Amino acid sequence: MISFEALHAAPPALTAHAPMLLVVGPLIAACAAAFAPTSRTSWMISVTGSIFAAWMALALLGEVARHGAVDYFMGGFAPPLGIAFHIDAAGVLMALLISSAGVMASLYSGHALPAEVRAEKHTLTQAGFLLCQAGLLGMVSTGDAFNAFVFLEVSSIGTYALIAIGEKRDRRALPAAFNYLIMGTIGATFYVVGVGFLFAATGTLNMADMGARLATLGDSSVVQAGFAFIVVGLGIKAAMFPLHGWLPGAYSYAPSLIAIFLAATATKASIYLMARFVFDVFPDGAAFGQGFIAWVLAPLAGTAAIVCSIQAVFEKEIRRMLAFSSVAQVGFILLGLSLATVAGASAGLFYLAAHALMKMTLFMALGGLAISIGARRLDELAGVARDAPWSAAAFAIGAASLAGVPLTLGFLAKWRLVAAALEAGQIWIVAVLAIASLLTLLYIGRMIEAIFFRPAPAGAPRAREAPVGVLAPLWILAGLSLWFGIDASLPEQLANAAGQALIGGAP
Amino acid sequence: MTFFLSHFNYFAVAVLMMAGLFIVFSSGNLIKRTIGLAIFQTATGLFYISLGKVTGGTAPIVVEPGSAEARELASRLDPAYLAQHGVDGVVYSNPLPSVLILTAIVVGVATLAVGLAIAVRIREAYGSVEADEIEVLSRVESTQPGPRA
Amino acid sequence: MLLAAGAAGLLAAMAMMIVRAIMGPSHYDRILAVNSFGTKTVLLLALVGFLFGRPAFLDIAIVYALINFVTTIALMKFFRYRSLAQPLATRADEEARHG
Amino acid sequence: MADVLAWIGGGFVVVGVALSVLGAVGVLRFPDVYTRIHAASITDTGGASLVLLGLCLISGFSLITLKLALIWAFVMLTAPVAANALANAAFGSGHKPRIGAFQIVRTDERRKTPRGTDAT
Amino acid sequence: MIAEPTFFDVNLAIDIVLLVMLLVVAGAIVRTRSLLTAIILFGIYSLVSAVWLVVMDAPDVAFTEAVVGAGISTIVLLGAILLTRGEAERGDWRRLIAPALVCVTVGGVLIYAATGLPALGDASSPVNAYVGRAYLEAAPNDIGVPNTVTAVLASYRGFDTFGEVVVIFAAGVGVALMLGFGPRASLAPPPQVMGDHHVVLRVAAKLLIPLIALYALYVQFHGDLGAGGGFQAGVIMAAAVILHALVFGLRETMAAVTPKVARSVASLGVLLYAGVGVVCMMNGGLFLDYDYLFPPHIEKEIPGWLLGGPESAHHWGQHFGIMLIELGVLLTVAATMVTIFYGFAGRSVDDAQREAKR
Repeated sequence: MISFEALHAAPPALTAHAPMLLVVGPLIAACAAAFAPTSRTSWMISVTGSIFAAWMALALLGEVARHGAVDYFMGGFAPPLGIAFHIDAAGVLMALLISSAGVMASLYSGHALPAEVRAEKHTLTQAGFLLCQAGLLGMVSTGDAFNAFVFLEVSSIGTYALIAIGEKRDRRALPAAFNYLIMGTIGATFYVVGVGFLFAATGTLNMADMGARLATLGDSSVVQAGFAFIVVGLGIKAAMFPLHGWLPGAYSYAPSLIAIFLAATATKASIYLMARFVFDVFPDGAAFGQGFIAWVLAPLAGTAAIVCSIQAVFEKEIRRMLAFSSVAQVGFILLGLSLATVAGASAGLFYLAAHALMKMTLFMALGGLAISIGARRLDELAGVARDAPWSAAAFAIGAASLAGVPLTLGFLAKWRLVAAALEAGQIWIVAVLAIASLLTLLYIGRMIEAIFFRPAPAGAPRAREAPVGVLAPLWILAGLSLWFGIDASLPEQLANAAGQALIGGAP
Repeated sequence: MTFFLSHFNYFAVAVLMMAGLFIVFSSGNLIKRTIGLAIFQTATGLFYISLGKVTGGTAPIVVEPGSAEARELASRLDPAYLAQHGVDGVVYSNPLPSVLILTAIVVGVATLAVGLAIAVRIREAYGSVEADEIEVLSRVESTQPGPRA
Repeated sequence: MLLAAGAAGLLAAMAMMIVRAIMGPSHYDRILAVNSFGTKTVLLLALVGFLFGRPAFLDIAIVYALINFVTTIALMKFFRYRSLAQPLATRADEEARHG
Repeated sequence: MADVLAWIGGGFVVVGVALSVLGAVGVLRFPDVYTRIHAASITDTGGASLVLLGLCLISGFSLITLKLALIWAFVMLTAPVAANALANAAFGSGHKPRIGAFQIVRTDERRKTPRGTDAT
Repeated sequence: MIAEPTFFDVNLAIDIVLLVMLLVVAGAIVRTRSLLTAIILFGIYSLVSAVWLVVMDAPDVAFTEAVVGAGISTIVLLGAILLTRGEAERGDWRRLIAPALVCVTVGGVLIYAATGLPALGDASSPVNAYVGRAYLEAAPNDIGVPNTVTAVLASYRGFDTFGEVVVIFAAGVGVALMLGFGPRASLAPPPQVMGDHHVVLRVAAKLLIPLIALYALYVQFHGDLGAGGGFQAGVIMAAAVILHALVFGLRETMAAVTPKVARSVASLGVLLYAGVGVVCMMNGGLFLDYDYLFPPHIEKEIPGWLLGGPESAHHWGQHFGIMLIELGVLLTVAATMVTIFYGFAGRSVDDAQREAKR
């Protein structure tokens, strides 16, 4: 056991304001990055801002371990009048995840950005990246339903343009970004409409207050509609199965910096927000909520896990493969959450963190390979392991983890899901997991076969090994995958506490 | 009929949202889609503001209590109603929806601007802003070999 | 009472403008309609302020009058210049072109 | 006294609105864009002047009067300018008037440009 | 007027007539294929909804809708169709079935929910009886500005507004990333324009531009007392710049306010807003708690005549805080709107080809 109670990562003066600094820090850095005279300076600002956010998240971890949950009243006004940040164990897990993903991605961007984005756009790209990061951090830490919308939009509006600048490599980034903008905006607006209905029913916007008042109100058409709009709206942002149409394009054609960061965090923040609504805000006993989880959410998640894995198997472009795989893995996470038990929620959140780690590894390794060769399709990557062994090896570790090979983090994550499903007596979930894992093995196998065992086509340009600036964060990630696969006490402890906090047991 | 009149706002909002969504989903033209999106978002604003209206209320800009304006506003209302719902002798509508929708309008115009900017770039890259034509061009591209094949 | 009648009349006039804006037939008709609609909106806003006992909202009417002007210029430039960036021609420009 | 002024003001408002409505009918019924511009711009400025004058009378003299005067100034500045710009743009782009001195086009030519021609 | 809603209640009658107008205009936008018509109708839609907002006692929102919907949105849309194409293609009716089904489903859920909502204007509905009323009761004492909307916007929910400023800033970053670089459109007057010399417009614009800027400042500083505030003022300020560009040409405007300056001012605004929050934090309060804007020993030194006498002493922090953050909003919004306008107006259709050749 690691004792987080003893963790005092920051001086008390900063720790007291950590929930706010977590979000405001990257925002200030974003403005500074937009000012920056050179691309190099803006990169340094970006790394600093991300590290600052991660530092604050660590400081929060200690606070949450000591006090259970941290509340921070913006402007000194207590809810329901003011906006409060509310961070519990689950929130701190998400904040740590997003901010450390931000650190890795920003470290990586130092070498990757010049290869992918025109030089005069670097400062603004870093600014947009930091805005996106701050928005996601705000989304997971705010305790106010409308404030969550504002941060959802902060992150989204930054993201749209960042995806679109992938046009330099592939013009399909533009329609992909536009499509995401349309779907994302509809999702966000649905969320606002849903919040409006809950606001109409309760008269408050604070999520805890809303939950308390809803519990006494009981069922009504207004609450049901609010629930439906919130779940569909956040479902679009989270790429929940039938609403995932925007994701493959957005992940495939974005610059790799953005793809890495989005794949690790963007859908996760929306899933977490949705989980908070489902478990914390909506009354536990409401029949429509239970029925929804059992008859809509879980089956759709299962379908996603299988159908999108099949799509990934038949896909030719490697980043699209990984994107479809992401939708399938969102299904895994939602399956865990849909058990609505502490074990299920902590397994789901554990999987969420594990998936973030392995998808980051995979996208970063691909990005590293793509710096030297502009490969898109699987067959163009044939035999690159010979030219770029380090990147390829890291890719293999990430892939093994995704496939659930024992001694990797992915294996543990799947194992926990299975255990939670068995405990809840949901045998069909185990079956779905088994089938989907087999399919995952298939497409992972195709990738590994192409990269390691197929000879490079004659006359093809030789790939070059990625620079150290890329390899360092990449191998940190791959190393974490391995280490946690052997000794998972750190993520397990975090996920257990998070599951407790989410389902509403003792914090 | 009373019910219809007193809920007309919400029904109108529902229809406006449907109109906006319909434009987004049915139109192939990217610019028109963003217009549809804007209508959809505006309708959300109308919904919130309808929630915050108070019968006999005035805008939530506080009138000096006891001033001529306050007396004039109070004289229009039933004293019992005023006593129950008034603040310092005047009934105000709810300020909170206004605040929220101010934010939402800003978000709307931000989305509109970014969406149109991307649409313009699409026109420059593909020579078209029709979703169908772009899709055809994209499909051709995904079958073409990349630089290494 | 008179003010309410005035508001009703303005609403009727606005409705007619909407009909013209929808029917067209040319875009100039539509611009004319939207421009005149704007003026009527300004008047209605002023009237409504008095009708509801809060004439302080005249500020909004003023802003409308201003924005209406900017938008009309933008529309005109759209037709005549096909660009928002060029300066409006001056007499000197024109003489240079003809001479 | 104030009451009488308010009634007179109300009268001005109603007359102004009536003018606006007449203009709107004109915009709806007149045959081409130039005549419609006439109908709209003249009644807009006239109607607005009357309505704003009426409101001035109702409000009595205060900051509100100043604001009303400002609105009046803006309307008087922008409406004619806009009408001028619009007519200019329409004429410059080859939109032919249907009635008046410019109708020196042969009937067969006129038939070639049917109602609803879009000059853009 | 209070008990039973009837159509003869002036308020309700205007409300319903305006909503019907909105429905008609929205229907026309659905039907039209000409994008220009759609944009003009969208302008009307904004005008109508702004009047409606005044009728529904939301003058601040009406203000914003007026300057944004009828002003900035229309101009940006015009800029966009200049760079694309004016007509949408006619779709096959069979392809309308699926969208129609989606919309009917959504509309069905909305109407189902609407039947459970409290009647329009219900003063004892949860929305109006709980937090909304609490603001009205608490704001005069906590904040001390007459406009409760400003009090809530800038102080109680000041963090939302901070997020809003960041969203606008993000939009500026996004548009600049998309359109702000690469070769500029040719800015010389086109040769084909005949027969117009716009003396009238130039003189009118010269008169109006300073007036508009002045008015923006009035809206800015009047936001505590009446409708208005930083956002509205920012858009009006941007409208002055845009009017200058429209009449005197983008080149002249860009020489005065360069794109780089505009972008810097935009981030300055956000930094100012965040800075106020951080100063409050450093003086011992929470983020954006303006009561801590001045350390106590400085607050004692402020002369009483500065802000309306000693009785409002405990509101000084709030007053100054709101003033400063509204200034931040003004800077960011005005600069971003100008950036967006530059992005769209400063491009031409040929850019794509030239840029592709680079």
